[in-house]
Amino acid sequence: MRWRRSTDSKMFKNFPFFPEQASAQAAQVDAIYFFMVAVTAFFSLLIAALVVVFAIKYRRRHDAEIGVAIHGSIALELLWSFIPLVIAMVMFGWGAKVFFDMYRPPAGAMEIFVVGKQWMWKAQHADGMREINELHVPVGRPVKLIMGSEDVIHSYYIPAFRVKADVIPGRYNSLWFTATKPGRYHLFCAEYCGTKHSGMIGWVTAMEPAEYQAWLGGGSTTASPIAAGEKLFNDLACSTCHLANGTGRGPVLSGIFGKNVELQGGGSATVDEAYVRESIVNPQAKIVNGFQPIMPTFQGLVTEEQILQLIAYVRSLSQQAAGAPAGTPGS
Amino acid sequence: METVSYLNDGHGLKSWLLTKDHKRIALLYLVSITAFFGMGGLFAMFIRLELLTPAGDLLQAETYNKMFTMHGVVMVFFFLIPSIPAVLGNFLIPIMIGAKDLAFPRINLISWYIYILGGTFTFVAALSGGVDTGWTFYTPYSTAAANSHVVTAALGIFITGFSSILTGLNFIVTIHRMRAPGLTWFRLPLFVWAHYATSLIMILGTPVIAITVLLVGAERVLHLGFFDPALGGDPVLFQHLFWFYSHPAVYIMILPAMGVMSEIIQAFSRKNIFGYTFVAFSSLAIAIIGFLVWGHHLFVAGQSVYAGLIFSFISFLVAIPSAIKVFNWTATIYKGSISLESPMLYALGFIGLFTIGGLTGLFLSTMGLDIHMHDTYFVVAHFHYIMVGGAIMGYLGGLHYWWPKITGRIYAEIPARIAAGLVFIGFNLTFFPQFIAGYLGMPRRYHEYPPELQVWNVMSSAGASILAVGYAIPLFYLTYSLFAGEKSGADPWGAKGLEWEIPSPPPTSNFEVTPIVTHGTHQYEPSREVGIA
Amino acid sequence: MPNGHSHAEHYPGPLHNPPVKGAAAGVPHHAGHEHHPKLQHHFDSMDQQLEASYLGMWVFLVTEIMFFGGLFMAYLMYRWANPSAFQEASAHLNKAWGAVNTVVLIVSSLTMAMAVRSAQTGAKAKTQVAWLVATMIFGTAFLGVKYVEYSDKFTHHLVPGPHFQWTGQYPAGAEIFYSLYFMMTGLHAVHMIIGLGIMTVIAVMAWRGKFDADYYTPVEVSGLYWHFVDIVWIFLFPLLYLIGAHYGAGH
Amino acid sequence: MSAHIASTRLYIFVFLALLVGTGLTYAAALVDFGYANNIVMLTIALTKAGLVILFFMGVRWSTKLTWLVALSGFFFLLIMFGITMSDYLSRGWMPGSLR
Repeated sequence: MRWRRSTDSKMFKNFPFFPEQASAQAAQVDAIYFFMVAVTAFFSLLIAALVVVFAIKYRRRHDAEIGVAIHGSIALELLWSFIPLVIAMVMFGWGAKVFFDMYRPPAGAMEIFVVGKQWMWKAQHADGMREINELHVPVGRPVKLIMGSEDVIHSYYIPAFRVKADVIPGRYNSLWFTATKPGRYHLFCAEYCGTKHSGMIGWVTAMEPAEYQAWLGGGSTTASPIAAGEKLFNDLACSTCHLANGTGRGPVLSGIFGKNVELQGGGSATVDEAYVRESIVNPQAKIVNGFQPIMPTFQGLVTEEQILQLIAYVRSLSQQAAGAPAGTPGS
Repeated sequence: METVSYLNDGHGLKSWLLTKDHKRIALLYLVSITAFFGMGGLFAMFIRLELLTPAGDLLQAETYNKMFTMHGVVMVFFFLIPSIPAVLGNFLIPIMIGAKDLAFPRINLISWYIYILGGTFTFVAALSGGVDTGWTFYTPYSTAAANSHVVTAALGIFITGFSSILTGLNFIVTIHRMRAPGLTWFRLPLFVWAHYATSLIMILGTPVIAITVLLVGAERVLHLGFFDPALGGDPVLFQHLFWFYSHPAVYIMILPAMGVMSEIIQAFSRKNIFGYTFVAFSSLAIAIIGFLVWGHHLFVAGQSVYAGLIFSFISFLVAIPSAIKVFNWTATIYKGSISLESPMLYALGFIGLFTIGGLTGLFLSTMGLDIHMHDTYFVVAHFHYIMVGGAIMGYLGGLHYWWPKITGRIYAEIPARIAAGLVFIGFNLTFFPQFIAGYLGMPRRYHEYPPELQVWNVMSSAGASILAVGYAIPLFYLTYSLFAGEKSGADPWGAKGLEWEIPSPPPTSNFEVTPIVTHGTHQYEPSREVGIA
Repeated sequence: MPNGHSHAEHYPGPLHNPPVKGAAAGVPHHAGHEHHPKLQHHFDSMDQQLEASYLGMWVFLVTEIMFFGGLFMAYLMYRWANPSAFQEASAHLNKAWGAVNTVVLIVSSLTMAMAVRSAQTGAKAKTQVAWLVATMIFGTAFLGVKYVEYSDKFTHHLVPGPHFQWTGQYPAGAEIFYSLYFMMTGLHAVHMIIGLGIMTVIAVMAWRGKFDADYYTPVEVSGLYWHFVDIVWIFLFPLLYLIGAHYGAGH
Repeated sequence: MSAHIASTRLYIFVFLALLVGTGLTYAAALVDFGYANNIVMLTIALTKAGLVILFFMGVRWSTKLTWLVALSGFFFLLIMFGITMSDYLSRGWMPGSLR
């Protein structure tokens, strides 16, 4: 939108009408918004005008006056059922398409782990860089957030990107976006989560890719999630059963991420983030066929962040096998 | 000697507190919901004062959270849901169908006591420190994290639910079994149709919220695992169960108001409703389809995108019967004999506000758009356009329209028109800016907010003060009319319907003889030979 | 159809008279009817009164369906999510006690039906009371069995909460199962207790000879409630007790 | 409502049918039909509930309205079950997305 206000314009600084468009999705969302605003304005004004005109034109002239006997019209009823229906279906289809686009992450999106807890947002980048209540992302590159919560439901919301997803304890949720405009944008928690809900906010900084690389290099980097996960894998003695050569008491983990496994008692499960998480905290729930239910639960022994690191490691085992190191920055 | 009416047939507190007369019970409700409206309004005032500035400088964060929670709980469960059905519906349904009372007068009184008992629990919860979960009681916050009086408040809601169930049950049985001879379904006033549809939701939906808050209580107190992931539960299941009731509950609030609108618009246009059967069936359609759309509250809550698709689709369908109503009301005014007395001002205001409220609901049913708007002030503005711009305008319009029937007195018209105007202006100034703040990304339930959003919040708070004045004025002139109002005849408006054929205020048994109905109750034209335009 | 027309049957007069509308004309109340002492003032006839009560109870039962429905919804979802855990947990319930209680409730439903029938046929007060008391005895027996089962769960630490202990494979799923078990059977038991209270009142009324072939509405509508509670159990029994019957087979 | 008075024999017959149903469902549970156990179990339970509703509760001889009311309860129950489960069953269908 070329006519849209410039962010620097002094006059509108404190009188904003419209949020910044800073992601590839934002324009799509705003297009529906403008369409619907137009429809709403049209029908509201139409009804208001008719009501006002009728109320004046047919005002009561004398006390005993009664209205003209009109009981209805099937044709009109059908007309004003059909036209709204058509408009509604356009809105439905358009909205659904945008929604699906916004929830189907492109392959090769850069992944960042996010953990919400009362009342802060923790993020960890693929190379191990961590930040709290901040998120730095490169411009022009799809970024996928894999999000979990340590306590109650939160919701990760970046208005300038028009994205939002609830962050739910006990499972993962994701959202993705491609930032298009460098800048600093609000980050909000949108799901009420307790006393300092309105303090669970921060900033998302979109940077040129080169700056982003510099930023990654500049901070005090801890071990990457994959490396941290590998260390945990050994420290927690997962490696004593999940042997790589197939002779262990647990299933071989390399090459299984994203695949289907046969379960004991019938059925199958896709090995994804949710399944790996469940297997760590509630290992008896879905046993792979041919194995004994002997794995103890690690619930309470590992934090949400550590589970995410373990998942990153397990996933990396499959990516090495496939020879496609996706999900690392700069690839 | 004064004529005997339900008002002077028995004196003293006991004759009121033990009455089985539906008209007196309606007045018991009128007094109690007005008290709760005042209470909810007070909480709203604190919210709007706090939000005058971006910083959280008036209230502690926790106090603020309790304010919006109590505002929601009180307004939803103790004002909006009982408002029109329990006051106007209770008073008018038996009269409109030519019956002497509801089918179960004793249950009717019991349901008022249940309402008061539930209200007491909620009141105690508020006084003893409040509850801070939001009126939605989302788990696991409400069961595992919140450190406030969740159980007391939940119990209040659980108990009050039975009041709503019993009222709905009474209406359904009454409408089926107590109609006067000849009063067939398609001769029923649209107000009765609307209440029939409302009652369906009350009996089908309310039990589900009852069991849901019971499970929340059991999880919180007994640590039974239902919704908390730490206990193996799924918090999204709570949201399904909660909205299975709480979305249709919005229709409990708006359908009776739509019924009131149909009555007022006919009366002040002196004209039959345009498309009676469409208006009547659209009430039923809204009630039934309304049960299939709850998942549009869960688009970003981790619900499957495919389930979201179904919910979005059906949400668009439920908009059609609402659109039909709006168009039919507008067409009813066409070539009417329009008189802009205060009830009609509320009615015309309702049409405008409900149109905006309904259309902005479509924004939120649009999946791609809802990602951005979910849980922002856009949602807050939308549902206030429905609940305040719709339901409360309907309630006030109805109260003014039937006030002469209820009390036998005429209120002062000039202040009534001023109040109606102030409510309309104040309402729009309060809530329209919230649409803009919402699209800018201001999340709801925020105690502090980014400074650039202040201008919209100041407007909103300013509007709220006008709205408060608009709501306060009727208290004075309506009360004044009780003592000094001119006596109204049986039919001060020249309106049609069985209720206008009996004296004002009505005698205790409503009708001396059971009326026999031979044509629609709202026949305005002198001749019955009318064609279809 | 029970709509406005059905009233016409009670007003043979007006339909043949010139039609009039409004309060100005009409029929005096109860025209052509003897006043039954049990007829409340706002009803026109005993039939209308009975129909209203009967419909009222059915509508109430619909709310009960939805009330238990929320719990069944939770059961359905968690069973789908934890199929093996539910089987394992269910295997620890006593199938025999469940079956005995099912039979006990079915018998009580039969005696309840007979109680209504004895009122409908105008049987002696003693006969009516006998059937009602039989119903109450079986109802109490049901609660007695429930008490035995509950105490067993307490001693074996099968009550969810801090003291819950599970030695099987699926502690998390089992805890959800037992949460649902206690909530469902507990609410069902509360309904039984309310039912026993209602039956006591009805039995006293029957003893005083209140019911005859012309007036038996209270017996009939409380019977509906009793049968409904029975139906809930008909579903609870297999869903809670029987799904684990062959757990472990084939594993 | 014209009260229909059922015969004692009918009640006894229904009672016996219910006992048989209970026995059947118990016996069927002991046999491992795999997934079909659920179907057998629910079919028997629905039949038993149907018998109680039709005869003990007298819906068999009631007005259409009573039928409608009774069925509407189950209808809305199915709506709640069906649509809620449609969410759970279709989670994870979208590749790459976590829902």
